[in-house]
Amino acid sequence: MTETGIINISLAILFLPLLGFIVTLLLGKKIKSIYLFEVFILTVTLFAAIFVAFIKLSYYVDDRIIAEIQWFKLSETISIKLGFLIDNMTVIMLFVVALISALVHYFSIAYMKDDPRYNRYFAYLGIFTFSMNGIVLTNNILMMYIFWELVGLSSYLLIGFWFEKKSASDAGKKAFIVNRVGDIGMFAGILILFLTYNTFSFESIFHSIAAGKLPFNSDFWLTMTGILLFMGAIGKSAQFPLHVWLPDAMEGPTPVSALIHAATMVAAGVYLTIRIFGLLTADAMMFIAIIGMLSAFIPATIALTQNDIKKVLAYSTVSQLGYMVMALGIGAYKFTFFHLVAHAFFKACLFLGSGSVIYAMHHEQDIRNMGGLRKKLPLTYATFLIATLAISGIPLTSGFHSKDGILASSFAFGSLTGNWIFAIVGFLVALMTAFYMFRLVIITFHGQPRDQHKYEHAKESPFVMVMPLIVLAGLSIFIFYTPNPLNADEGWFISKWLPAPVLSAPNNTRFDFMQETAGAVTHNPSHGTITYSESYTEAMHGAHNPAMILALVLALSGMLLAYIFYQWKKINVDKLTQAIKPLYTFSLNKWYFDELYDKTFVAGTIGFSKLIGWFDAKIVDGIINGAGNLTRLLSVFTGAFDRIVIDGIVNFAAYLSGFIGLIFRRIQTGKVQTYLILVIFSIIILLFLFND
Amino acid sequence: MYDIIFYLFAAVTLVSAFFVVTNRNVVYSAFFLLFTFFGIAGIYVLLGADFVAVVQVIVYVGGILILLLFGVMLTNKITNVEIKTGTINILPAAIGVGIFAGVLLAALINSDWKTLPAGKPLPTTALLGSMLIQDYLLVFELLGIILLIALIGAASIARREKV
Amino acid sequence: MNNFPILSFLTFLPILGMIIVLFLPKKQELSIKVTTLVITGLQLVLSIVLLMNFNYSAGGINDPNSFQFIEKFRWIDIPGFSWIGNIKIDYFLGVDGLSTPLVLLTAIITFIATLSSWNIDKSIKGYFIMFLLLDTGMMGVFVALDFFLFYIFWELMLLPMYFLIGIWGGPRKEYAAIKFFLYTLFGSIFILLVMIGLYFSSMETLVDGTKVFTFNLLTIMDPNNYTPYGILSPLNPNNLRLIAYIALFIGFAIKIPMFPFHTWLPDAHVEAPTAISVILAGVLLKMGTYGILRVSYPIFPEITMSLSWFIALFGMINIIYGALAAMAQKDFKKLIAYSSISHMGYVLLGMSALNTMGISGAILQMFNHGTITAMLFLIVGVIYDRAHTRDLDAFGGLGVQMPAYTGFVTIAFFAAIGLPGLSGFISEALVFLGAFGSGTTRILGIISTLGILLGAAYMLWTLQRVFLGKLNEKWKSLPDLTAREYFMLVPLTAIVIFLGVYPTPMLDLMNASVNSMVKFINNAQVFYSSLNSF
Amino acid sequence: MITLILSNLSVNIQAIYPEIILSLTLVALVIFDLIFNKQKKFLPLISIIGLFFAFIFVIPEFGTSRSAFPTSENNSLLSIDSFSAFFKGLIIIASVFVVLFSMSSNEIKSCPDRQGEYYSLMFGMIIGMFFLVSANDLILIYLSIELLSLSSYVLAGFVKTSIRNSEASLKYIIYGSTSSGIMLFGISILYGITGSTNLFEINSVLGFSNVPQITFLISILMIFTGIGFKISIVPFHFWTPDIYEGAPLPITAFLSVASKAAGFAVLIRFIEITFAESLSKSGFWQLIPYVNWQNLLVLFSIITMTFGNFAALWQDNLKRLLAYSSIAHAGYLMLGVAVLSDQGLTAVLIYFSIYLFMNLGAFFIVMLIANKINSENIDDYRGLGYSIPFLSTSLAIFLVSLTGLPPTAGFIGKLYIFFALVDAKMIVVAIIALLNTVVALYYYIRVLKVMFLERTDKHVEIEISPLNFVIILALLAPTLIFGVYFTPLVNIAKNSIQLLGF
Amino acid sequence: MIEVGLNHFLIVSTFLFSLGIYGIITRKNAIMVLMGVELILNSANINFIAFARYGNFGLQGDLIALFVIVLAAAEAAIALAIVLNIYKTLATVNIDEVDSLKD
Repeated sequence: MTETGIINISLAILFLPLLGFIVTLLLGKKIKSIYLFEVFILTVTLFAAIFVAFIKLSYYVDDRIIAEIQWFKLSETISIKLGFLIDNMTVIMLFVVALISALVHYFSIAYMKDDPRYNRYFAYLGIFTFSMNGIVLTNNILMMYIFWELVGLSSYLLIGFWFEKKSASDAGKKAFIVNRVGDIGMFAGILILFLTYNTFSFESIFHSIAAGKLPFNSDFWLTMTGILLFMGAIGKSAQFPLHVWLPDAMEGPTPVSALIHAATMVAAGVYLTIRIFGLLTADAMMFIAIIGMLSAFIPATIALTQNDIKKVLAYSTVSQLGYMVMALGIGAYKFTFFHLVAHAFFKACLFLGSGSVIYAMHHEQDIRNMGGLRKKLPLTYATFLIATLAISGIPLTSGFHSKDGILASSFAFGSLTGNWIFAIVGFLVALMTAFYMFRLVIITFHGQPRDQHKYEHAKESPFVMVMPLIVLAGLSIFIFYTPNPLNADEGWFISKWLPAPVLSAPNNTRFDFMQETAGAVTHNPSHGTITYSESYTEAMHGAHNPAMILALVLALSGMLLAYIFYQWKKINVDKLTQAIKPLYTFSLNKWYFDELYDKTFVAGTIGFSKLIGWFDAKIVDGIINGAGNLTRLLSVFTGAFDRIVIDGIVNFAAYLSGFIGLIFRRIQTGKVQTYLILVIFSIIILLFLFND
Repeated sequence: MYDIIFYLFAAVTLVSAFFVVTNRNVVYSAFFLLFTFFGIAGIYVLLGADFVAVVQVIVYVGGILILLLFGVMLTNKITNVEIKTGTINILPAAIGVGIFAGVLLAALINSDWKTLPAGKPLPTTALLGSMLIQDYLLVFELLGIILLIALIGAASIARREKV
Repeated sequence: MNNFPILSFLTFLPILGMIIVLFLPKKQELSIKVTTLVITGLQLVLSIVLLMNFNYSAGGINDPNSFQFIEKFRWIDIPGFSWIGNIKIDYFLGVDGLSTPLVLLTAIITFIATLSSWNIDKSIKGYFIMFLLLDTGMMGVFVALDFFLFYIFWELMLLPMYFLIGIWGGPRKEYAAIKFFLYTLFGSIFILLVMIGLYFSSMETLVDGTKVFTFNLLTIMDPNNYTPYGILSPLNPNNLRLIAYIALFIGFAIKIPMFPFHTWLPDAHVEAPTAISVILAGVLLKMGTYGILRVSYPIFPEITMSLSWFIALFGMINIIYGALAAMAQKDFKKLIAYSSISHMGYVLLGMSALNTMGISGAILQMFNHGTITAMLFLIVGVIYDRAHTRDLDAFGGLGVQMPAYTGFVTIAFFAAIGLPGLSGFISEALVFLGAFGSGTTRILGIISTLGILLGAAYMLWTLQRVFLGKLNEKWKSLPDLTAREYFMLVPLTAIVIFLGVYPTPMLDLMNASVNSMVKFINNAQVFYSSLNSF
Repeated sequence: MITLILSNLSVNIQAIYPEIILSLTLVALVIFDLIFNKQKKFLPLISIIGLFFAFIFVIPEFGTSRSAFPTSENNSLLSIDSFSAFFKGLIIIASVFVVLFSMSSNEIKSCPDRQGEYYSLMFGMIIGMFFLVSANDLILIYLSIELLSLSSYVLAGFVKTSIRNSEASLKYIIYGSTSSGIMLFGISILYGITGSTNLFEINSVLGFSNVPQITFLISILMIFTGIGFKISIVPFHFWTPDIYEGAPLPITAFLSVASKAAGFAVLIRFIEITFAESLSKSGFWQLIPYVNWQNLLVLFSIITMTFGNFAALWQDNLKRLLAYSSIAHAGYLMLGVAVLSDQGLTAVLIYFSIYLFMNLGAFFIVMLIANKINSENIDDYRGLGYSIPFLSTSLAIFLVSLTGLPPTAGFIGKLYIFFALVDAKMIVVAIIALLNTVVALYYYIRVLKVMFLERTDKHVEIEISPLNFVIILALLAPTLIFGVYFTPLVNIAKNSIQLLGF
Repeated sequence: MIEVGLNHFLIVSTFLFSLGIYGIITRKNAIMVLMGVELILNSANINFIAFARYGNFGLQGDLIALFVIVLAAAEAAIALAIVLNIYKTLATVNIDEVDSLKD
């Protein structure tokens, strides 16, 4: 298998879902079972992805395979290229995307069975997979942006899939527009990059930066560029303050939530940040870390009180993504990616599990109406539980490893820079995560059924739905990543597959511990835990065990608290909520973000647009048009604006010229002698005018 | 003597002209116009334009004035002695004409005319006659056409329309 | 092929058609329509032939030798003693990379507009006569290289447009028509004035060595041809070039239409019949920006450079103002009209950057907007034909009732908001690249990115209001697209997608010209600043 | 002595063959009318034949430059030059059309037994104009104006039974005779100042001796009043709308074109010959600076066009609207004069030639429609575009041309005016003039709007006789052709600006 | 008293002219308006002859005066015809009642 072969297969992986999309969409009306074609395509894609991953990780593990073609050119010097960059992260992500996508396809076969637009749904899944693969495969930021937007489009289509529901179409619109806010920043960043480096390619950009070429020749603009690009991630990964769209996105079909809003699309932001990691300066990273921290914390507090099964998971997703972003901000490059992958599997599992529950409960999503489902849905319960353990960071799960790495990094970061806030929030969120996840599990699956009727009718989902759960739950076990259940550092995932990040931001702009010093192995592509400087390595070593223990303790206490509250009911939850009512309401209402945005940005824009519309119809159409300011001004003062306002040039000109004409016609009296008087006076006036 | 005669004629001319334009009775106006024309004829004589003076009397007094009187008679009932008509626009007309006359007068009087002492009046008729058929033959002919047109036009308007 | 006067054919074919239609009996409605369709179809074929024979490496802009398909002969040639005699006007047609895309666009849009005119039901003969006359005017503007000829074509469109809106338009058609007419005439008097001024400022050297005043755009562009005392000659220390530039710009800006000269557009669009809206938005608006690029830029390069910030400013205002105004609309068609204002702002912004990316983006955006907005107006037309209302709030849930239609709508809308993969994205991206690339316009470019967001907001909101949500029972019986409508929408969709994925053909077409324009403006700057140093 | 006079006479008579032919035609008409009282339909034919022969004798006058009827060694009454020949040509063309119009006019046909007078009087006008355009002497100018006016006074009131006609006639004669009286008084003052009524002689007097400023100005303004009355310049225009509306349509058309042309010709000749100092190489005239002609004319033209356009906005009567529009056009033409250069003059000639066709065309169609619907009210034109498409479309083309939009000839006319203005660096004036075009569009387009954009159930049928069809085509063709190919027109105009003495 | 010279004649003619204008403007009766016109023409004639005499311009002035007199006759004839026609159609010669043609 040559590198060209890998490229070709990657091409196939990219375009097969597109083919599926086109065929399914166009023939959807004619052929009822065309969705099977899409499912088949995705299966093929999955195998191709596995194959590529296998080849790459086995034979080309140290290589970065790059292929470029020219897309279009504007002049001899300006040409825009498209291309692939296939490194280990790429193939792993490809695998993740293909796998989850395929599983979601299978799951949907049953879940979406009764939908009138069944085929279209699969078509949309196809284009999503295509777009996501594009993001993963690209070697340049422009193509990233292109697929980025396409992902946004697929997300829009899928969230609003049940567009007859106003809430669904609202949510789709909201998702798209909120994402666009971030995208504008990213777009601006891309423009700056291209203008500086005349290329979109990551590789070339990093080279140029390393060679000392900076945007507008200033560190500040490098930082800004990083932040601007990261704004894309803020939008797509639903980071604070643009996180508001993700919970609403749960209006889409649940498998979609699993695919897009848990595992893949929202991970794209993190993936983007990983890709541009090399150009981030310390300031930019700090910014990222703070955003990540806020995004980890705020949704976690919201998730504590939500009652919609999908909403809890959605906020947990935001929180976990915040975790990853924060981790990147503090330099935990490898663990971020690890957590990304791990999270993709267990969160997909959780969502699909919730889908299974919802399916069984006939589209009931409120957990207060559930309970005791453990017996009715044993397989769902088991897989859900495994995933919950993983997300809570209980040992033997993938989550334990990834989370532990991140927490250790935050610990190390604290010790190196004296900035402990990230560590504190990290642990706090770990606690909260364990708590709300187990709250969810307990209320849903344990205890007594609350809605007896629905409970009676609930039964375990069919095989196509359960099978994906099992696969995903399986992938949440540590063994796929590392042989050591307690330390992942030596495992193949961390040490073999993931190379150290290549830093190209100028030395003086980095964190101290990331600076190139003598003896540090910065650019060493060899594997291992050493990523930055000696001091960092030491700090990591030192942080590892305390962090692990503390994390474990917190996770377990979170679990314990959940059991106390909900399983054993030792503490009356209602009383407690009454006691901290303001806080509870605040959390229940999601910190009032939606209301705030509605009142400010949305209302502001719409109000402003109305103003402009009015302004345009009345004022511009008047003033420009020569509608005399004076009349207008006077009419404003007299408060009779609307009546007096004349719409437009024509009316006004007619009015004005009519007025002039009126004066003129006054003198055309029809009496010839009057005319003659005027003539005499005219001659007199002329005489005085021209007598000099 | 010359001066006195001038003033006499000037006074006749202007006073009767004033009555022409102010008198309310059309017939009176017409008769005042007669005096005006005579006065002007006198002035012509004073200026040594004998032939013109004669033509003035013949054409104006003999022709135009009679024509106007006919007009007056035809447009009023003969029995109505009080053939009065009103006036309009007096104030603006007075102001306008007043200013105009003032300016004109001031300008004319203050102008530096290249005057020569008036020569001894000579008979003009023969010379006028030869000018008329030599230098100004074209104008003369043109006047012929004008008169023809006037004839046709007046006849055209005045004649009874066959219905 | 070399001697075939293809441009004349392109331009005057509709006149031929007009004559044929003139002699067809009034009752033969079908044959009138078919004649028009055949004529516009032939035009389309000719324009494709043109494209196939196009030399991609020839730059054009200011170099007479690299224009293509040139047709040039003396049209008015009056010998004489002073200038009064020496009027020389050329019949001078030619295309370069700047005009060819627009020629193509005109051919496509006209053809589709003909199809869309199929359901015109009153005074069909008159309609198609006017339609064909308009066609000639539009085509002529894009191929004329002589200012006089350009102006004639420019004005030629006014009257047919007036009638097309005024007779076949909506309820307030008369108001809209007269508004359109007065506005554009107001603009064109400035163009006329500058045209005359330029005529007296530049001299062409004839073969025999004598020098004559000229309307030849290419001659006027050459700084060496300026006369010492022409009022618009840079050699004249008291020249009025700045004022002339602004006047000319206003003349063109009204057509674009640029804020604050845009208010004719919503009215004209709303009242015009669908086909005419399509032409109006698809082709006519491009004339403004084309005029600026073809006339203002190369003739006044130094002023262009010094005023580029203002052009960008107006571009920005157009983008944001148009978008916000669109958001406030309740009438579907008016919303699209305002979106046109917003999108033409990108063209202005791109042009103002004065670099390869910006100008390429601007021209590409002209083409793309032409196709996209044509789609949008067709879409409005389709729904209006069926529902007889355009009130956005009256609809809802049409996505269920008319899925195919909704599919096209979605594509058009997403193309309009610059979704990658569709043509709008590339041009907008290039525009922004250009705007960022020039120090003068950078800040304005940054602010303009807000337009991307606002664009998405109002378009998606519209999509939601009309197509998503619960189906309004009133529209239970609306049929989906007919074959004719498919025939109109599919080619446009194909273009939109094709150029979104593979813009190379269009960009290659214009690259040489764009680069020579950028080079020309920058070089000219040197020349003009050397004049100032005197 | 007598033989000398005769030989001189024969030379001079050769110079006025066209005028003589016209006079003979006039006589022929009168005699024919007297003898063959019943053969009225031959009268137009005779007129046209006369005009045709006059035209044939006008043609050789192009390119010549000589004087006729000398009053002293250097001065003469008449100038036979290209300039006058051009205007004579225009007048003949307009006359032919008006004769043709008259044949179809219901108003004229309503007086069957006065046809002879009608055509005779028309010839009176034509002869007056002919002398006007070539007159060198103020007295001849005055008398020609009177000849022209006297004939037109009668013609304006030709249909005696029509109140409208009679009123127009009365107003016209009062206004006209007063104006010409004022002019005569002005001439008398000018005569006092310079001792002559001959333009060349006045010119030479002005050239070497001082004249009393104010008095001179007064005299010039008074003379200008008389000419201004003929070409309806604001504020001497007041008669125009009333008389245009009141008079029979062919006469209105004739007044708006031919009589105005003659007026402009005499204005130009008066200004250029009386005040000429020298001619600069670039074609600009150097005038003796007693009167600031440029400012005066620019002021007049701006006031005139603005007034004409704005007043036209309000008109509901199409004839009256055209009257105001013709005032506005006089303003544009005046701009051409105001440039005081050969360029401007050429522009005026071009404009006039085009104006002739488009204005006559508009009046003709208004007449044809009025013949049928007995109304010139714009509201009665509603929907005519659908019932009489050919006439409506033709009217539309004429109106568009009057607006000055390409590709009609009206645009070329305006274009040349603006050429001249820009060349003279009178940019602001040009802008005002152009803005006026926009205003003009508004009322012209209103007619189009009513005809095409509004509909009515009333169906009007108008049969167009072959003759009328040909007439319309004959007027349409130049209106359209000169719009895209104006070389011949410009060539003629350019060759015709040579005045005697230049 | 000053010796009578050109100015005296000019004063007479100016007053005559002004009175003529005044008459034209103020009289209602059309015929009286015509009388005003005659006054104007006469005033001009006085000017012509006076200038000719005092400026030694020859007989041209006289000649012009003759022309004007003839013209005045022609004009008067036509004017009266028109006035009579108005009287026939409108039964009035009051000019200010003849104002149906107006804006």
